[in-house]
Amino acid sequence: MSYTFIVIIMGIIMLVMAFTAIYHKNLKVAVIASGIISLFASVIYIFLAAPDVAITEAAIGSALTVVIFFYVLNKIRLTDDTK
Amino acid sequence: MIRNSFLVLITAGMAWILLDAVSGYQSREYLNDLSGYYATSGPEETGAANLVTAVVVTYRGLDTLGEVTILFLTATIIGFMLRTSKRREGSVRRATSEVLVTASNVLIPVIFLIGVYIFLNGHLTPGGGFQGGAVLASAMILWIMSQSGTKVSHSLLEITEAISGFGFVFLGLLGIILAGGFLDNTFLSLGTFGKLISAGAIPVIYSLIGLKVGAELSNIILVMNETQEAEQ
Amino acid sequence: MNLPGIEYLSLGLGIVLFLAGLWGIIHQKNIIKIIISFSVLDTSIHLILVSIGYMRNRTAPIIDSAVSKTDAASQVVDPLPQALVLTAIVIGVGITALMLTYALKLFNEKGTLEIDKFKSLKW
Amino acid sequence: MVNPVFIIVVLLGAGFLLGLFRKTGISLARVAGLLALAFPLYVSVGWMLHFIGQTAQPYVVYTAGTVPPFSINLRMGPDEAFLTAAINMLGFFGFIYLFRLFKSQGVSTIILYLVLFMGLNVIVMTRDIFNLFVFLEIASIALIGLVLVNKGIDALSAGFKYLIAVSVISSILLVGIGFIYYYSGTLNIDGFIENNSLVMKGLSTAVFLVLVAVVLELKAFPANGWALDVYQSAHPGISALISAGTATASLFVLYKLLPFGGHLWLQVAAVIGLVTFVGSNMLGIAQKNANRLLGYSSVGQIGLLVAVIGFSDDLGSHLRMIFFGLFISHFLSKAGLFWLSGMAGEEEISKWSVLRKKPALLLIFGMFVFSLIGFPPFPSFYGKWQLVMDLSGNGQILWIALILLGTMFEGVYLFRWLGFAIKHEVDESKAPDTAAEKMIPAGAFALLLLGASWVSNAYFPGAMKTSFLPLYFILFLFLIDFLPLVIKNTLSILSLGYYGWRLYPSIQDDTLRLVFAGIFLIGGMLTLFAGYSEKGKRPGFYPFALMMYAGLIGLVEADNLFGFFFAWELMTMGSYILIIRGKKSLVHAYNYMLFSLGGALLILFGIALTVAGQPDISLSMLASPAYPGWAYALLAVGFLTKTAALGLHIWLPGAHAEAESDVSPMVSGILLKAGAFGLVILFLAMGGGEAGRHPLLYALGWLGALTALGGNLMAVFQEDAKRLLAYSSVGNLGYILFAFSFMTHIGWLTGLTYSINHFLFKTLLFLAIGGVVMRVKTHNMYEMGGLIKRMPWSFIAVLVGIITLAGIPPLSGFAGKWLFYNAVIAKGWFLQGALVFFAGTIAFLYCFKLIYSVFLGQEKDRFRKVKEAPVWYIIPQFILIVGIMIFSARPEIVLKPIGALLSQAAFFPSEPLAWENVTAYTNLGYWSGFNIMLVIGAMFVVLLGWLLLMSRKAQKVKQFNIVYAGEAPFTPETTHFSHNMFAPYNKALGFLIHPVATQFWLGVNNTFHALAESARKIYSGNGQSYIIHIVAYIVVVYLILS
Amino acid sequence: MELATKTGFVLLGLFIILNWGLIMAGIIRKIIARASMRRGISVFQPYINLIKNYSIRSQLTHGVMFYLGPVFRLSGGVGIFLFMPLIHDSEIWSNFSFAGDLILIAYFMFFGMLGMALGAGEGGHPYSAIGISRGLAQFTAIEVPLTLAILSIAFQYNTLSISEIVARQQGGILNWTLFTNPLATIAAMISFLGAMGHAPFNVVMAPQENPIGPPTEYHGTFLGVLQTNRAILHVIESVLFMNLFFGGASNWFELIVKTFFIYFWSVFVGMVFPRFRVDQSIPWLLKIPVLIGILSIVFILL
Repeated sequence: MSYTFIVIIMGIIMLVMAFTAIYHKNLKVAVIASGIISLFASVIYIFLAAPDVAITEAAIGSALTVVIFFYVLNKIRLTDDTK
Repeated sequence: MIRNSFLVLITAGMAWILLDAVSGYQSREYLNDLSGYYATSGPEETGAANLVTAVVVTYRGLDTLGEVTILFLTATIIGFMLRTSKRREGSVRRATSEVLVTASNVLIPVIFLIGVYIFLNGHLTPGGGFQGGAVLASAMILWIMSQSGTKVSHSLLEITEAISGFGFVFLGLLGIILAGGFLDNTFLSLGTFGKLISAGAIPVIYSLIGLKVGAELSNIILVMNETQEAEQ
Repeated sequence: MNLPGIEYLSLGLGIVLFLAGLWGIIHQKNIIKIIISFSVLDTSIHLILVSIGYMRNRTAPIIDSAVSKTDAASQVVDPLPQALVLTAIVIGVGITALMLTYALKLFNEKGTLEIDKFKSLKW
Repeated sequence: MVNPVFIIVVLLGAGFLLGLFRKTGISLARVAGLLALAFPLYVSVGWMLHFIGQTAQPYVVYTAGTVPPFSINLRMGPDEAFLTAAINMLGFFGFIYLFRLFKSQGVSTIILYLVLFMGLNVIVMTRDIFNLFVFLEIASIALIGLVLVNKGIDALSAGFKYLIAVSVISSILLVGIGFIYYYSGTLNIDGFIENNSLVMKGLSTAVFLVLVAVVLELKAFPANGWALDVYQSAHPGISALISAGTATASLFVLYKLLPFGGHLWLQVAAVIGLVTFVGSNMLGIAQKNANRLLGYSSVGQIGLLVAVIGFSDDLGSHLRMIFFGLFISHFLSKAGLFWLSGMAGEEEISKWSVLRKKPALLLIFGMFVFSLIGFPPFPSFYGKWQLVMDLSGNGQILWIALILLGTMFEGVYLFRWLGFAIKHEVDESKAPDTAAEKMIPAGAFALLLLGASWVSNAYFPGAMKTSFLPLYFILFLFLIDFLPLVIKNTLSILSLGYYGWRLYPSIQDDTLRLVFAGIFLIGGMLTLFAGYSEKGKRPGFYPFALMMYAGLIGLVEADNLFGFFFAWELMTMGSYILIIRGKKSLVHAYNYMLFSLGGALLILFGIALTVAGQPDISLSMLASPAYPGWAYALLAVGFLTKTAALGLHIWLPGAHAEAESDVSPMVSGILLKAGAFGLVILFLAMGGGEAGRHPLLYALGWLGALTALGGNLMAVFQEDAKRLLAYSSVGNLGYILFAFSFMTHIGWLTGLTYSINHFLFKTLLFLAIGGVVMRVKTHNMYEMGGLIKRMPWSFIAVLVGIITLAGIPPLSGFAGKWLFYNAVIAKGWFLQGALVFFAGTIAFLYCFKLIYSVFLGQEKDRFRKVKEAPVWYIIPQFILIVGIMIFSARPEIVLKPIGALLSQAAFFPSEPLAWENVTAYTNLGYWSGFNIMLVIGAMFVVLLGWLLLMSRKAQKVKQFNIVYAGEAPFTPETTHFSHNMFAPYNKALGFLIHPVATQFWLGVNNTFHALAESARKIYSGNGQSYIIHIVAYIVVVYLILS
Repeated sequence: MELATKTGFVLLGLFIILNWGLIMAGIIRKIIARASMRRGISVFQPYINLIKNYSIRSQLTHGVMFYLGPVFRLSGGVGIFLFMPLIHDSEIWSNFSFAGDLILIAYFMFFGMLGMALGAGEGGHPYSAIGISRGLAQFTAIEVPLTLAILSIAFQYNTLSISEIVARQQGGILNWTLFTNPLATIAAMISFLGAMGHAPFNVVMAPQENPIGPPTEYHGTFLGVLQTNRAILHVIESVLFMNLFFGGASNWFELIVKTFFIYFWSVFVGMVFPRFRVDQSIPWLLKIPVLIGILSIVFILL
């Protein structure tokens, strides 16, 4: 299966992103990492024959959530607590 | 240290539970009775080509109603939490760039139309109310970004929210009165399979869902944008 | 090399992400981090659900030119988990937004996002 | 019958439409909201009534025009109708409660409220697990929103903790649902239960995830810190919704889903539920914050209900009945208590005394508390009874023990709280909030509670019925509480008389019962007589006095164990309130209640071990219990808490001494006989003389002897007159216990004679001393002295009383002593007998101290103007004196029929007491009360006459004239020798009364407090720890299961 | 028997007992005096005291109970007499013992004590109360060995009737309880010491030895009544012990001799031992005599 390699690679990236999301000290980077997980997940959904889910995950799970995170992060203009 | 090892331990425990849960997993060969029914009778019964839509809007319409309600609730609560605090008194932080304003003036109607297209075609193609609603919300984001500093009226959003939500419930009710039950889409003609105007009330309901989702998400973003919370 | 199907991979990925998200929730002290971890957890559940609805060599559950209405049952993947995930995604975003708003308010009250600082109620 | 789907339509439609009125129209929105909530109430109550009338069939709502499992379906069956009716009732009244709040909080909160109840309704009705998940989320989120109506960091952080906890739990739930779908191919609950078994590991794990998530939603201990924080910080009106509303829905979810897990999961639920019940209630002991305490209590009660569901296999057809009883009590009471919390406006439970300013609130509070713990006539009493009986029938003894333990813990904090409300000092500047919109819901739920009680009594299985007639009268007394005292008192006395007249024909052949009924009824009327001297209306006295008497008479009247226990609890409840009325009674009434509750629970346990699930619950079952040894021991100890046997006596002195003047005789002279009657019933059932060799009885005999010694010895060293009498009661009940333990004919006659005597003289003494205390306003005997001149009538009464008490011939006390000797020698219990005899001589010491310190010795200046005790106190005293005289002269009137009954009914046929005219013979000796009376009377008169003749010119002089040789100083320094009168005695024997029992119970108390105090540290307040608890809980449960 | 006849004999018996009591008191005081190398009072001094007291004209009273106290006291003494069978197998000297048995007498002793306590109590002088409290306290301990002894012999003879107990001891000195149940007798006789109020158990009287104790409060006729009672009581209590432990009496002479020795026993011990304080006497009484009493029961049970 040609998809398999892609999925493996994406999976590895997603795991790295998950690590980043959880451990990166900069909250914005962490948010973006989690957004990337969502985005890659939506790609996998397409492979899994779920276009509806893919679109939704991309639009809502990935984009919109990240936007909301950023709105909030912007309000919390804090430097020392982001450690 | 003790704490961390304990956490590792319980995470490992969860891993073990999940592995047990998937222990019987093997790649599926056949649809089960339930999904088989959706695949064979779904198009006939609902008139929707997109089976996911058929399931989401009719068979599991009550879930969708609940889901819309959750969004409505979160929007309400967020509004309730943030609006009660200080609002930004029209203070302009920085001038919005001309490019953004111009671009947004062009883009917003286009994005809006795309969103409408997505949910109107929900019964035929991938996408539908949620996706369309999200797109509508992105138009909203763009608009907010370009209109930085001006106050945005909530009334339109609120009316959209209320009317579309009530419309959803009302259509469900029509299902009881005119067809086989709550959220039955067949009280409108199923039309020709695969056409835009078909699948009974599904496009209507999905549109309402789209409007509702769009309005809720927009509302959340709007409120978040406006609040002066934590900006001392 | 006999590679496993992507459904196995995505399922395994989902489980690992689930654990990662859970680990973040119980390990990270920062509320925003907890929320991020929760959204990872959420995504992982969606991945798991979609994976268990998948069948090899089948198409998306949409009747179009490629799939005939009559033998859709042998050509499409299971639509139901997808429908469930759709619902779950929207619920997830709602909850995430709600959590973030809470985080905002909590920060406003105390000027911190460390979760151990919010212990006024106990015992 | 309206299609239940309209509940969704109306609530959700209204919720959405109200979004249009966010800025304006709050008034309109409030009315619309209330109307919208009235609709589902109407729908579900309508269904419920139809189901009750059996005019409806369970109804299934199909959505999407398709049948399940393809679409989601809702079900409206009897269970659903009842639960949604309850939920919607809460919704309606809860809305009223929050009416004012909504005005300040805006339309959004109304929307959240409506959606919350829509969600709860669907949770109950839906038959689809994913749908369940969605609506559980709706309900949780709506609640999290509502929590925010309380501003500030507390509510905010609690809401956040709740939010993340619920999110994690629902994530687990969702994963579980996903795998259930994968393995079973269905999301429909009924479909799953029909077609699936858990042989496959994956499926069983999926089911585990779902069920454990539901259990966690139900706030399983100890992974429930998140919920406690919300209970504490949310507006009480909202907490009420969580405790009564969401919990109800979640419980039903568990009920629906539990069959997924098969038999194994039933056991799991039972264990989890009971652990929660016991654990949560134990931690509640250390809690002082009212709302958080209610949270602990809620969690505990829900745990119990979870356990009940888990027991469904054992309970069989009784499941619904038991669940109804326990559930409805929790539901109504907990909601009501949270509402009251909002009205009291106090967080500290000790400040709830503010409720006293509005007696109606206090009454409602009391009702809720009693109903939570399971006192009659509230439904939980029926539920708990049946639960315990059925469990015992299935041999689940350990579970019963846990249930009772949890109930005990619950009683510990709830009664402390109730006590504070009734008795703690009150902050004058505060007043409870009695706005109509808050009174209506609380009042309505209190009324519903009464209604549910009636329903329980009317619809529960045949044997579990008791006459509600006395309860109606008590209710009537509550209603006429505003009337003057004279009317209420007269009515009460008449009612006792009437009841006696009504009861007499049914027990006239049963002399044993007749004796006790006589003590209870005649004693009741006499002691009530004293009430005429009270000033004011004495609010709240009569209903509880009559409740106590109703309970006492109920004991006599009961022909089955249920009726007996019902009456027992009723009596406990009434007497508790009577005792706590005393000025300094807070602690003492609390102790009394704890011991009574503990005793009652042991009795219940004993009954359960006796009946063990058999349908026959008549008293004769005691003769052949399912687990004889344990049943007897538990019952005996239970009754002994009431008779205050040594070790269990520490509640008595304070409770009796600090009670009001006319309450002391009620609780001491009369109430204690309830325990004695219980022992009589128990011992009789143990099988007459044959049981005399039972080791339990041997132990009880020793206990009785030690109690007699300990009680009397402690009485000697009291300075407080009423405390002295109270300790004397401990001692006397020791005699009674000792005598009954003989299990011989004469032993029983002794016991009954002691019982009658103790009733006569202790009522007399307490009335007399009560009258004195009323006048001199102190209990301390050394502050009195010389009162014989001021209160001659009281003096005579006390004199007669102590002569009877001491057993000096010719008064009836001697009858007891004589019988006692005969019994001891016949039985051969010499050592114990000598001990009891020693106790008897010790009684002289306190008798003398009592009469001397109060009435004799030097007269105090400050009491030169006191008057005789009120005539309403004197009259009953002299009636009692007449009673003593009659019983002294003609004891055979009573003893002969009792003896006949004891022989005739084959209890103790051997060694009877023979009567020859007025002389009693045993094979040891003889005694003729009448002749003794005659001889002594004649002699006394002659000697008195002689002395009168000889000293006819005696001149009356003031006391000090002799002491100071006729030159008494104008205000002499009085030297009343009374304080620490028996100091040498104390030096010699004081070591015997080292307060071991007090220290022991104090130790028990401290241990549990310390345990609770340290165990509740797990609720660190850290939201993350709560999540860790949840995850750890899941893992641990899984570990245990696999 | 006719009630009148009965009453007549009872009064006659009372008269004899009273006189014997007075004389015995005189004799014993004489013996004590001689033993301590004094000349002592006249043997008839008690008579003189009695007559003197009854003839004193000035009478003071404090109140009803003060008045009734001596009446109770005397009733107690006379009452015990009334219920006590005096002579074995003699119906006419059995008084009113048909009304009650040993237990009645054991309990009737309290009647007089109570009266005294109350009467003295009303006098208002603290010393009275101190004396009474001591007396009662000590009395509780004194009663325990006696009770054990009574239980022991009641079980031994299987009866509580005094006449019956006496009847069982007939037929030779070895049938006396003294020999059939010596432990019970020892226990009871120690109790008797206390009951008689002589040393070492006479700290009760200590307050009275001061010039303002109860004897001062009670004077004149009242004191006369009390002295009358003391005379009766000492004899009749000795009679009780005689009946229980020393084979009873089959004629008046035997009664007089036996009671004299029984009473003398108490005086004799009192002369030898010093006085106990109450807090010393109680533990003492509760140890050795109680142990003896218990042993007597064990002995009988075996």
